[in-house]
Amino acid sequence: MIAFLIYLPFLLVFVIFAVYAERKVSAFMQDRIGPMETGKFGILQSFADVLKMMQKEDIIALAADRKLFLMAPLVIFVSVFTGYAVLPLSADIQGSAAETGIYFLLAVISLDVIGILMAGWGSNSKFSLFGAMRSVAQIVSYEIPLGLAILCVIMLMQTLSLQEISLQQVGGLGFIHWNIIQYPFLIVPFVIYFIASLAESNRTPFDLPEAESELIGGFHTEYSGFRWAVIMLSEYGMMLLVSLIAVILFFGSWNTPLPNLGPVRLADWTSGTVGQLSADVWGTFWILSKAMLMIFVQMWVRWTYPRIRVDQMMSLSWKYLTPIGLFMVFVSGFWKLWM
Amino acid sequence: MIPIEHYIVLSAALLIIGLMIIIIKRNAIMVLVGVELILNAANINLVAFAKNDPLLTGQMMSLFVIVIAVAESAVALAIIYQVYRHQQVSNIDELDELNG
Amino acid sequence: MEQINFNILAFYGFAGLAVISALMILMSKNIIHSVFMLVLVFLSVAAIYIITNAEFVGVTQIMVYIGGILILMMFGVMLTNRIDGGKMLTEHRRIIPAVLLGLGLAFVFYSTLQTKFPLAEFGPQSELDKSVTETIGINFMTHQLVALELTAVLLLMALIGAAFLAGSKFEDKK
Amino acid sequence: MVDLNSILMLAILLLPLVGGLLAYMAGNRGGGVTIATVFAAVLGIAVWSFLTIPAGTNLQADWIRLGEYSFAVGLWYDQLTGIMVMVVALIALLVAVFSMEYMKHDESRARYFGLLGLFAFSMYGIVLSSNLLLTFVFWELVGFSSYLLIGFWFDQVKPPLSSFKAFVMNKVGDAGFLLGIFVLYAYFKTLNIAELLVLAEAGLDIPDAMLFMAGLGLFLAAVGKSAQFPLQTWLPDAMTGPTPVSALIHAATMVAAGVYLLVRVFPLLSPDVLQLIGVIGGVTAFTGAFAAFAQNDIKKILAYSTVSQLGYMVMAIGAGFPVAAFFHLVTHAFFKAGLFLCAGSIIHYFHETNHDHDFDAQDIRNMGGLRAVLPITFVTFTICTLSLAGIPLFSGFLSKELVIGGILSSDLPSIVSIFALVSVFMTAAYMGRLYFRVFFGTQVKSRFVENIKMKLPLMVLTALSFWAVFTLNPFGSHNGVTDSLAQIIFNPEMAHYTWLPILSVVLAVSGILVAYLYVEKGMLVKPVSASKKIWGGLSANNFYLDYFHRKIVAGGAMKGASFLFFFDKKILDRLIDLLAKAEVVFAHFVGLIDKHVVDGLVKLLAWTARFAGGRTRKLQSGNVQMYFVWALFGLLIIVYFLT
Repeated sequence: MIAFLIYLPFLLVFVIFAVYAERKVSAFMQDRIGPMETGKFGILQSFADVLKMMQKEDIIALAADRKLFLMAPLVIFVSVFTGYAVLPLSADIQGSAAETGIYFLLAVISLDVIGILMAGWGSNSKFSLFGAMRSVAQIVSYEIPLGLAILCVIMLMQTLSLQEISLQQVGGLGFIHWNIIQYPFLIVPFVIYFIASLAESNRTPFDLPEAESELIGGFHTEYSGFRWAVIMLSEYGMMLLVSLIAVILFFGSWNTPLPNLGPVRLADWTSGTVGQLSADVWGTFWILSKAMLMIFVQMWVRWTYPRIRVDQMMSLSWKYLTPIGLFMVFVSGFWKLWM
Repeated sequence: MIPIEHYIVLSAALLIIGLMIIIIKRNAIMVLVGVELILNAANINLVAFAKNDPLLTGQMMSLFVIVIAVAESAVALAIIYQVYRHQQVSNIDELDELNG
Repeated sequence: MEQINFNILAFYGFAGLAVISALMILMSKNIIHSVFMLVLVFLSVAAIYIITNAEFVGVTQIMVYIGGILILMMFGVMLTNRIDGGKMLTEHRRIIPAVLLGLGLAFVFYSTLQTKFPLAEFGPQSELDKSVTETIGINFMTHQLVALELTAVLLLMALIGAAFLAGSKFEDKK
Repeated sequence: MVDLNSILMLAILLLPLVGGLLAYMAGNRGGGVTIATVFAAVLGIAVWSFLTIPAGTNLQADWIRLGEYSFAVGLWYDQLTGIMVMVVALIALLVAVFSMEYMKHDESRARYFGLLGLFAFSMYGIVLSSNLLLTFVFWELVGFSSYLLIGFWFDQVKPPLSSFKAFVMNKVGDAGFLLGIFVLYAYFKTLNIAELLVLAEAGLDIPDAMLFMAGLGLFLAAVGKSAQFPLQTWLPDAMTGPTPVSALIHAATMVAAGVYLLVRVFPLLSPDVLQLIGVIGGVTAFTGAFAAFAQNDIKKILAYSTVSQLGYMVMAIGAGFPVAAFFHLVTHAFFKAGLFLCAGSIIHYFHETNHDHDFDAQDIRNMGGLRAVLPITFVTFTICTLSLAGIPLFSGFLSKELVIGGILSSDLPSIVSIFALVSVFMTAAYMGRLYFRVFFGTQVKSRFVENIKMKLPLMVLTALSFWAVFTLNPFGSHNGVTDSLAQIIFNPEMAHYTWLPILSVVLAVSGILVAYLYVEKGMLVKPVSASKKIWGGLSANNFYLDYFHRKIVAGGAMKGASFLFFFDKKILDRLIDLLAKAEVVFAHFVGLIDKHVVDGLVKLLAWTARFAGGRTRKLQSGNVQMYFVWALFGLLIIVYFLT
């Protein structure tokens, strides 16, 4: 419960800074400055945007299916935010200790689709419907390689619980105990997972559902003001969620990356004592900072790669990622049996 | 503890509603919705009875049911889509070409 | 004590939600609304599963029914109805026989429940050696292996068949 | 092993066919030479055969086997055959040579010469055949090739019509031939002529009526082929064919086939038939001669003359003297062929010198004074005419005396004798008319030289028209050819009339004299024109025989047919109709019973079934959901009854 209570405000703050960061990162990538006017280095730009959106009129199109239209952003946000319920923050702080944690997460991620469909259909607009259809097709398609990549880790970890996965990566050698180092072939599932997670969160280069140049805004074309802000919130929430999952599965979760080097016990210093506040703080720090790094990579990818075509998107999922994922499942099985 | 009868009442209610949906609705997909409801009702019973079973056979049966439901609805939807493409009909009671 | 109470409360809440949502499916003429109501039913049922110590089944319910079947149905609805901006409605027919039958069935169930329920002697809830998910996994790989394989084959056949059916363009004989 | 005789016979038969094919393939340029060469070879073989092959040589083969009956085909050679073959071969050769000149401008000469070959093949077939069946086959082939030759110029108007007419008339006779064959086969189980003759001499085991039928049938065949009354009308019309063809077919060979056949089967002919044959022959002779008077077409005059002379031959057979008939056939073949070729020469002259399209080259009114232009033709024509007229020193006199003598000595009605004698006078008269009209009168000067290819045949034929060819006695034939013929042909003793040659010569000379006076001196105009008024139409139209055929026979047949049709429709159909109506009434009655009683029961059953079906059918609405309702309903009922 505590983790849940921490994540909600953190998410709200995070989104504000993530938007600012996105602007700054893109500016940095494109060799420009970005927002500078509002506050020092334009640091208040996102707050201004949120204020602006709060004040905007809540427009509901006349021909829209009112109930669906109104419900859709909530469904999207709720489904994304439900995912945080099972995430651990540190050795002690954990949402639900569900034994089906990662499985539950996968299920919840797919719930996102329902909200998107509601939005697209309820808007009663061509662009929205097209965007929603594309989005659903994309998310459903990429769930397969995503699940296969996660399955590799699950097979090696022998558990579905995220906390247990985290605990298995504890050790005095820091990053050496991370899954991706312990099982070096996991780099392939990680790449698959990363690509699929980009698609799941509709990020570039998989932003076909909301391709501005083609569909204006995709499934959220008709939304404005606060509801639009909620949709954006869920999108950044999704980014954070998939980043956190990646960190937990591949990059040692809340464990420190620093190893104990003889007397220089970097790992112990940066882990705190289990059962005390220090451990919780260090754990939270490490997991969130690793997630931030992942989000930076996502932004980096966004401003680097062009948008791919629909057919490319489909063939990438079904013709490349899925077979490779299946193969990696085999590899994991063999590794687990004979290594 | 929740008595098992309450599960049965819930599943019976869902079953009856599903049956009525099957009978009442004209749209083929709505009929499919009714079928899914009935399957869910059955699953509730399976899961409820598995509470007292150390082998959890009921739960596993419900998992099989779910998987088979997927197969069934996939095929059913494919057929409905193909029928619609052929005859431009999505209502079941208009499909009476073979009516004697 | 409190935990149990909370679970019981949740059960009745979700049961009520499921029945009410199902009734709304029955009443509503809007196909899309009905399908989204179905989401609620499935979610409620999934919650009931989780409450009933069947976490894995519940999550599977969410994943397969909501993430799979419902999406499939939504696409089915959109593909088999003309999307022209109007609401997608379906008519209600045969209401009287349906209601009569429903009442008849309800009466049958009611009279059945009035008698002593044979399953009541099933014994107390047994304690499991391992977690539920583990038990299910081990059973799948041991006792139910044949059934699992058969199901897998069935699923594969159904998927191929469905893909073929939906994908092939049958020549119009006329 | 096939011996030399058989090879010779087969060579005679088959060479012309091969020659015809070769000629056709040789094309317009080489066809004539080819066919003439082949015919010359055949003539050589014919002479050789006549000298070497013994009489009665037989060549036989099984043709068809039908159950226990077998039909044989075969060749037969005796002196009669030999002479006939030589006559045919000689005339065919001459005609072929003549044709090379006559047809030199024709575009389809190759076909002409090919057809000549085919005709010669068919004719040899008739002559050589030992078997009536094979004879019939070649009989038909002769008719067919004659049809082709008469209609040779099929792009003109008349030839196709006359060829068709000839074909139809021949068919009438052929029907009789078939009848005769059937009757003979039915009673004798053989068609071999030699065997038939032996059987006939041994005493016929056959009813008189049937024998009469057989004889009548065979005679009918001869009537058709040899242009006897009343079927002779095709012969004058057949003159539309090329003139050499007329010489070959319609003077010497094909028309002689009928007489030849009668000579061959003479012993089979009963006395009744002979009487009939004699009368018909007489009538033919008289009408032919009579019709020749009013004709203006040179070829038609000759054609009627041929009809008349054929009548003589038939009379002779009717009188019971086949030798006389055959002798007359041979002599007639030569001089009549000569006359026709002369006519051909004349026509050829006009074709060569006169290119006016409206000019009728065959009309004697356009002719005159050709004596100076065509000297050889003139001499030839003169001799052949004298021969035809029966003037002593020429072959015609010999044969005609024999024929008339035979007629007088037979028991034929006296009218036949009168016909014969009158015809002698008339023959001389119309030939004189033709002769004086064509060669005398105004002299014509023209630089036209007769071609050797035309002169040679004429001269040969003229030479053969002299008495010396047949016998040394210029006034009687009894020591020459006829005696040798009498050895193989039935030949009864003939009474000798010393007055007959004198009477005959007087009649012939007076005929020529009358013609000379009328044509050259312009005398006797009044009686002639008077008789013209009475008899002119009758003569010109050959006793309106064509008219008779067309109106009475054909028309009568049509009338009869329409009467039968009427009878069929109005009376027979009425009866059947009435029967049918009665049946319909009865059927209606039965139908009513069926409908209301039987059907009523069935309908009741059907209605019951349908009622039950209809009630059940309501359930099968095709609506799956209703099925579901019913199934649940049933389930509820079961539950209700179980608890």
